[in-house]
Amino acid sequence: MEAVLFFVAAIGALGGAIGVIAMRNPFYGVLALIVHLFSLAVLFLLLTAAFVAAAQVVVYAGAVMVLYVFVVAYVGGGAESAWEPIPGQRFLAPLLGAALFVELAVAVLASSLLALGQDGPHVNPGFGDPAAIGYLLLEKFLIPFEASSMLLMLAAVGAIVLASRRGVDEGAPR
Amino acid sequence: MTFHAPAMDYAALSPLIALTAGVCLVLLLPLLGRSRGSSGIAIQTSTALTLATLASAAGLLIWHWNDPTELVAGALRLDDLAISISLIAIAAAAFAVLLSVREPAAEQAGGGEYQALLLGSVLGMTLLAQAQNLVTFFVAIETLSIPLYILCATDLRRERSLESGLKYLIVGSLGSATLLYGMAFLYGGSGSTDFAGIAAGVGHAGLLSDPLVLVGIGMVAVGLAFKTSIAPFHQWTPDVYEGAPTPITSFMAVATKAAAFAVFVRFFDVALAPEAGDWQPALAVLAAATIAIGNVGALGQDSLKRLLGYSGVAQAGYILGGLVVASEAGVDALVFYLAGYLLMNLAAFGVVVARERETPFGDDIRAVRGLGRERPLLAWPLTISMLALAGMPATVGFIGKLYLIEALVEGDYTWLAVFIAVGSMISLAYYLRVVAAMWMRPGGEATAAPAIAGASPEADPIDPDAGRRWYLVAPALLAAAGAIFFGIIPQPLVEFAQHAGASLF
Amino acid sequence: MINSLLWAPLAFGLAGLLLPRRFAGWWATLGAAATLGVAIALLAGFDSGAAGLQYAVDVSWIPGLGVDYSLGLDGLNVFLVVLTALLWLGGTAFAAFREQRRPHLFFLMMLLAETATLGAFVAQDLLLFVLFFDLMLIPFYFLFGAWGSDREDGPTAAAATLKMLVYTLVGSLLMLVGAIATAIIAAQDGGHHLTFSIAELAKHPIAEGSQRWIFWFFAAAFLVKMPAFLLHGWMPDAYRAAPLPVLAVFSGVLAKVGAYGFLRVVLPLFPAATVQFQEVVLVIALASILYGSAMAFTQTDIRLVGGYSSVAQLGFITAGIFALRADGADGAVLQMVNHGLVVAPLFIIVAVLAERSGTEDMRQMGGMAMRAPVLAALFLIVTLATLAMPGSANFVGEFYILNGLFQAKIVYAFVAISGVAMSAYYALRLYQRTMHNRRPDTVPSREIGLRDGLVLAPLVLCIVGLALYPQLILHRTDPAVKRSVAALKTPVEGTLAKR
Amino acid sequence: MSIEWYVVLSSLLFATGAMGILLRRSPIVILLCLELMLNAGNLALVAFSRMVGNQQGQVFALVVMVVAACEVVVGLGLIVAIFRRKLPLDVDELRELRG
Amino acid sequence: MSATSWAWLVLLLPLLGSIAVAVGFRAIPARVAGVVGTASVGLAFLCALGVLFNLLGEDADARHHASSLWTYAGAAGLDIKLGVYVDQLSAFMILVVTGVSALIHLYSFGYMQSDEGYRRFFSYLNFFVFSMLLLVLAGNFVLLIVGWAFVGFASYALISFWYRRATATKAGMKAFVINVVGDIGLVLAALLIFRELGSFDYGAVFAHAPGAFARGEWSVTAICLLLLVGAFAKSAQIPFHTWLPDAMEGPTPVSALIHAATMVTAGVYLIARTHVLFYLAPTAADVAALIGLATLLVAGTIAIAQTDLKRIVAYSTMSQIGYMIMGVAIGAYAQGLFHLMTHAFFKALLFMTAGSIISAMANLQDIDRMSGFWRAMRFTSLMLVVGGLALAAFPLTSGFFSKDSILAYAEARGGIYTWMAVGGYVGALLTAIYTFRLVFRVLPGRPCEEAQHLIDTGELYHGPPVNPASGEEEDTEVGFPGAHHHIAERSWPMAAAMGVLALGALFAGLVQIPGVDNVLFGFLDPAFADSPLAAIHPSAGAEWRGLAIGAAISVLGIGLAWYLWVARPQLPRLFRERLRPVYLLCLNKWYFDEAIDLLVVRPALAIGRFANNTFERLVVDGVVTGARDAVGGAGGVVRFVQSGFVRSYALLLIAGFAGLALYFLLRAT
Repeated sequence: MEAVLFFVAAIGALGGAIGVIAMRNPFYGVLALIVHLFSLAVLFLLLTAAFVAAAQVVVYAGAVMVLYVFVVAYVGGGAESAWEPIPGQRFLAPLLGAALFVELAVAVLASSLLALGQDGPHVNPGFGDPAAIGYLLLEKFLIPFEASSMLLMLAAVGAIVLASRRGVDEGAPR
Repeated sequence: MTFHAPAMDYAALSPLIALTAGVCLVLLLPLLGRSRGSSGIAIQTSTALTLATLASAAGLLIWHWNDPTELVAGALRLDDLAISISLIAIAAAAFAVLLSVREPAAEQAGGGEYQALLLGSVLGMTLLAQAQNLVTFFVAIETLSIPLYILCATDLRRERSLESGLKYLIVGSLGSATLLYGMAFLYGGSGSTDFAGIAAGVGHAGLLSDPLVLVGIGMVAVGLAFKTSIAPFHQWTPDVYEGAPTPITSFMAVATKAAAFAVFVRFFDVALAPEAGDWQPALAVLAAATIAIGNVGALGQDSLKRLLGYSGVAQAGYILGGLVVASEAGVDALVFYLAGYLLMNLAAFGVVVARERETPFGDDIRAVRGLGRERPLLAWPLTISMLALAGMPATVGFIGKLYLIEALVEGDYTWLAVFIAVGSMISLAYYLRVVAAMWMRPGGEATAAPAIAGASPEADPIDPDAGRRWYLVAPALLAAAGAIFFGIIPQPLVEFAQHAGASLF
Repeated sequence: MINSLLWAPLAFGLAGLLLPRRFAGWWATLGAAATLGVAIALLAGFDSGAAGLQYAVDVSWIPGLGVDYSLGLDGLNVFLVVLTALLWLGGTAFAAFREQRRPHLFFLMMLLAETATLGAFVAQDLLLFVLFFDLMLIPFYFLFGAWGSDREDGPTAAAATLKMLVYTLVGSLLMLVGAIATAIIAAQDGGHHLTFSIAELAKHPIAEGSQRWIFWFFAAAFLVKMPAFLLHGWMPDAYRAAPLPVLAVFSGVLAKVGAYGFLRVVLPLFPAATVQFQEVVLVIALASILYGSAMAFTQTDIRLVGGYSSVAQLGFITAGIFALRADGADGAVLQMVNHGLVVAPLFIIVAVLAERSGTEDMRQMGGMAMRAPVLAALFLIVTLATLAMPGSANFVGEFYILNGLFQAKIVYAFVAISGVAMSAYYALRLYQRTMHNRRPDTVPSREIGLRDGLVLAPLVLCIVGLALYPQLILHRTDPAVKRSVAALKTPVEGTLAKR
Repeated sequence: MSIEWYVVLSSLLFATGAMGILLRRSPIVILLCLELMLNAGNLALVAFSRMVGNQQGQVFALVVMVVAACEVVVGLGLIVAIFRRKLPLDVDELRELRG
Repeated sequence: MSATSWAWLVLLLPLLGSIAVAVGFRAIPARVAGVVGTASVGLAFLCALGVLFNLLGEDADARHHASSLWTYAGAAGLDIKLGVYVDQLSAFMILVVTGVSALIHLYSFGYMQSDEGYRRFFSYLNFFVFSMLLLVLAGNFVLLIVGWAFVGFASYALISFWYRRATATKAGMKAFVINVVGDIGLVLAALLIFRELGSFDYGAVFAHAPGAFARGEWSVTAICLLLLVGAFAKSAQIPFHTWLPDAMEGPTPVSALIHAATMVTAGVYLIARTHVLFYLAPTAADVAALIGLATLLVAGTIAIAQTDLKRIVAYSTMSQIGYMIMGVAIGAYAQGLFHLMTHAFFKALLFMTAGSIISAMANLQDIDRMSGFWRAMRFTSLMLVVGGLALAAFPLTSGFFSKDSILAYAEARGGIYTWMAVGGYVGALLTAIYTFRLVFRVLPGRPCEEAQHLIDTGELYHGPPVNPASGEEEDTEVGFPGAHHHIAERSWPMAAAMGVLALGALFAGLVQIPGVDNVLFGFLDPAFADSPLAAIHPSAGAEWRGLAIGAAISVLGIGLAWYLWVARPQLPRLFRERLRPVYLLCLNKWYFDEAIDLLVVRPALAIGRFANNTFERLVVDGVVTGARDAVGGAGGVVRFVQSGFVRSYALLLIAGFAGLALYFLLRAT
């Protein structure tokens, strides 16, 4: 049962990913990513990370993707041309991608960590539920938690700075 | 489960708190100001406020000089290394804020946002310098990067600015993704996110040089090497340095390197010390490659910022040497060199900003032609900084190299020391080209063809006496004076560095 | 005392910035004169018998790095110091008599250069030595580059100077590494704390394996500075670009720093390597002698005659040092002083001639002795000293060098001496082509001006004085030289006399 | 299912994302690819946290989400700015800075 | 006052004179300069007499003293003092030098009167005398070398005295460089001596040498050969002789002083001084003797073919020096020095007369243009005849006794030396021929244009001043002594000097008539007592036999000359055509200049040019440019890779990442 779910989700995630890099039109790319995210959420659940899965769905598929959609709609995501200006890029990119995957996979599979081979230890039911995570966030990881909130604010400010009309008002007409 | 609130040592946290508060204030005050519709005042107030924040943060840091403390359940560690690095970052920020006065980018970004983002980046750096676990590490490094992505692009009217912002964002995020993935591996290998835990985990006999861990290390190295612009992960550096608003470039060049190297040292010389035998040769080779690439790349560059960018790459290579040897002397040398680098760089950038605003040449080398006769007060800082960067004696640059070479020879990396020597030999060719332009060329013909590197069509209005503005000249002079002073009386700086080193070993 | 000697020039130079431009030159001259005064005072108080350091100063400078600020005089450097002060006075005065662009900066650099050079001579801490050794380049970079002359047929002054700087730094940066390596290896072997004191390091030379490569790091620096054969590529361009008053001191003193370095640093610190590579260096030295001479007598640019003759002379000095015997080294030290005393006036004379004829090409000169007997006489004396006329101190120097070489490696002596014949030819040729033969109408024959005469005459007087009593130097040099040669396990003095 | 599967999958995703960055020229898509890579990291983190049986990895993953969100926000802002500046939305067209 | 202090005075006076004239060159009037110069040397001669009498006051074998002022250069085992060494040899030398020099100064006083550089001339002249005295008085080899080089320089200065003549400066350079080669020989010899004996001092060296060396040992032979290089260079012996003829560019008094009387005899002095060593190195000695012989023959043949008045005399000098060298080399020390003295007298005289004639010829030196001076200038002609007779060893003249004493010794020593004597007699014949060729060409016959002009108007002929060597026009400022020329008849100082010398030339031989008196040898011999060769003495009978042969040869030679150039003037032309190759060989001085040019000068210049044009550019600069271009190229690559495509940056980043990962995977166990 679990295996089936895993494979379905894995194929979903992978398919989504492939879709992202294969789709000409950014809009479809966004949709593909959403598929990918949902299947990841499933994988998280399989890994007993309920809260993470939930956050994944809410934050990403909810907020972030909407943002994407808006922007794509705003800038009119025209399909990019198939022409490749950088010599050798088309040839090297897949090669490197493959190499990367092989190396990482080897690193994992060749590792002497026995735990990698098992399903992981038995964990008590509370594992990964909001309460547990919450405790961690407020005790051990208080600083990162606060910092990331700070980071969010800065990012928001930055987005305003960049996207606000102010820039172009003074901008030289082209 | 019951909630155990972690022990909060507010005294030790105060620098971070000060900075955070500073960010908020700088953001808020001008809003009030702007509502009254006087953005000029707004900018001044925010500048003043930013400087005040930095000053207070610096003060609070110095207050904790020489008493290392663990903070918030071991998430942070406020020791002399952290303090010294944070101080360097803060100093760089202060200079950048001064240089940003009247900077078109700052004006477009509007009242407080520009300074706020700068402060945010500084906050990230101070955090990074103290980080003790992977999560803090990651968040901090993002907190310092993301504001910089934005700041690079803030000169919205100049295409180059936007381009640099986007490039930095893309490559940078790629870097952080790699970093993250590496962290994941290390976490998997050691089962902990704390540096201490990782040290214990990888030190554990079964895991010594386990592929999982090693590749993890490799990826973390890539991430950090990217931030410190080590070849071959350096390519963003020249472009971003050239495209970004010059004050930001000056800030990035020093502060980012400093912070990134701080955590680099912490992570590799402490947490990954058990694996040293594996990563040392790799990093040594990277350092050598960086020195070579940075120095030859800088040859024949006409844009001063770009030239400084490449030279920054080379300098990063030198500094990395201090890390490679994984010894206390190495860390001392590294911190010393960073401090010196701060002075040398700022002296140069102050002049570049001034000339950028006073001549139509932007940051092209022609902008400094005949500077020696026209503006001695600008020529001297730039000259000194060039000579110092080249490692000429009686400047802090010489002592810095001396320190590094000592550390390297002690750590049996003499060949790398020789490499540094050869590198600085090549570097003369371009540093002295600038000096020659200032002293051995007739004055820059002020009405020359506009199409020049650095001065894009949408060039900013020229301010004919920018070369006399105290907030540009004073910092440059100050830095240059420092570069000379610590070249002749280096002992204080040496002790400063040795404190930092001692806090690790 | 020695501190004032070292820092007086710089102090004067900085103070000079405050004066109005037209006084800058005179003030600088005053500064140089004061320095010379101190130097002579030091010489007067110098205990000629003692081998050890005198007027020693030793305070910790960068304890964190084991670097000390330690200075001192002994037989090796005392006369070089005096020479430096003397020539700088001459050069500065000669420059002060002429209109200089941006005089403040010019004279500041001039005096900074003097301080740096003196520093290199008096430094007794290896790292301090390296520091001053490199520092010397900066002022000369500016002096050559900013006040030099661009050649239409050659590179610009800036380019030529850059070439010189990179070239010389090739050596000296490696030397920095070498110096540090020496100290650290010594500290690690000896197990004591890190020190760069030359005297300390000389006590226990480092392992032979390390000596070998470090030796070459130092040798590279010194040979480039001289410059020696194959490493002299920077010399022609730089010499043609340089302003002549500066060139006078540059060629008069800086080249010696290299040779001095061998005596002060290499022989005591790397004895094993020195003995091992003796012949290699000797070959380089001989090549310099022959090549420099051959070049000198084909040049038509009078500066380059001086330049290449220096190459040959420095070859002699090197050969003398690497005879690895006291007599050879004595001769080398004496010859350093002599050559300085000769080449500086030579370049001043070149300047005088160039001012008259408006060219530096000897093919367009001639007959200038006609109305200028004093100039001719001074020039003649300098020329004779240049070709090491027996009876001049230069001859004594060469004689000692040759003797050392003769006793140590007889074959090299025979090769080296052939340089003497060539020197006779090129020196005399220079004199004849400029002063004798028919005078082109373009070249006026004017007597040397009083002020230039005042610069030139004392130098020539020194030449004559030394010619009468070279013992003045030899006597004071000998003990120190013996000490620095003693480290080598080679027969030091006396002869191989059978009975 | 053993953890290896998850990790290997994540590395496959990581490689895919990287490949995407190398191949695509629209900044938006490149942002998407960055998301892919970060998520791959997340998957690895969560998988390992399951393996070692502590939740630090999960918290880390959460933080990473926030960070990713920030990058997206900034990136999109940048894209809008570029669009406003009437510059082509193609990273290959933006190459004034080079050499 | 002791001998040495007199010697110091001898040394000091000319130096002071030189310096005084040089320093006060503007202040003092020309005349005074001349007086000072002449007087200083005259006084020096008196002091030399002081030395002589001091020595005579002591018993024969104690007549050598050393004295030194201060340590000149003493360190690291070398000990070089500023010292003099006085013995019979040096006493004899300083007497000859100062005496002849004084007369020549006197001559110049008149001769150079109207020359622009009158003061300079006397300052140089005095300096030369000083150097020569230093050479002969030096107490150790280093000081000897100093004097040796000073002499060389002085001769350079005097040869190129008229420095605006390209020919003069060229000749000066030639002389100087060849002399430097000689110096080098001496330096090496000195170093070798020091290496073997550990000292430079005459006393020590000559004392130790016999014990230190086995006779004929290679080291001592090497020393002597090196000494010979020096000696030959100074004394214009083959192959170092080519500078002497060119040296005639100098003013005639210079030729008289340097190239006849004093400097060229330095080599003879050197060999005599180091006779101890030469005795120990028979091979070297024989080499010297043979080269001396060769020189005297070759020079003789050349002299017959030349037409330049001064050059003929110059070549005769060479050949006479050949006699002396041969003499001192084979052991006839006193005899060689005897000839040195007499030669000084008559050769100086000959040059002076030549000067006088050349004045009359308005600076022309070609004897083909000369004739009939007997009627124009009696006194000069008389002097010429006297000098000629002495040179041709006409019976009872000084040359007669001195030359034959050498040959007699050679004969007495036997073996190959007998053949040397034969060669010497052949040389004597040549000498007689070319000498009287000169006399018969110049004096008798119908006066030439210039001579006639002198007879008719009583005025000297003044043609346009030309350079006799190149024939190019010159302004009067330069070249032949000034606007007005002077001949012995019109200038008492010249006449006086010549008169005194003539007396010497005629009667100096009488001090040493075999079997009659033994003044000179009696004085000199003790100085050479330490060489067994000095013991050899030809019997009086043998000497008289020699004298007889000599007389016959001399008369024969003169007769031949008369027959060829007076009785049958067309014969020489006939010979020229018949024996063209021989004639050309002699005319072109046996092609020595060409040979040296080919073997030494050209190669050196070629090497220099190669170094300058090729090596410097390709190798020396090549290294630099190569390195620079390499670095620059690397920079180009880096800049090219920095293509501006963010995706290629990403590519490189990931590639680096992959590489690093690979490295770590390989490290992993």
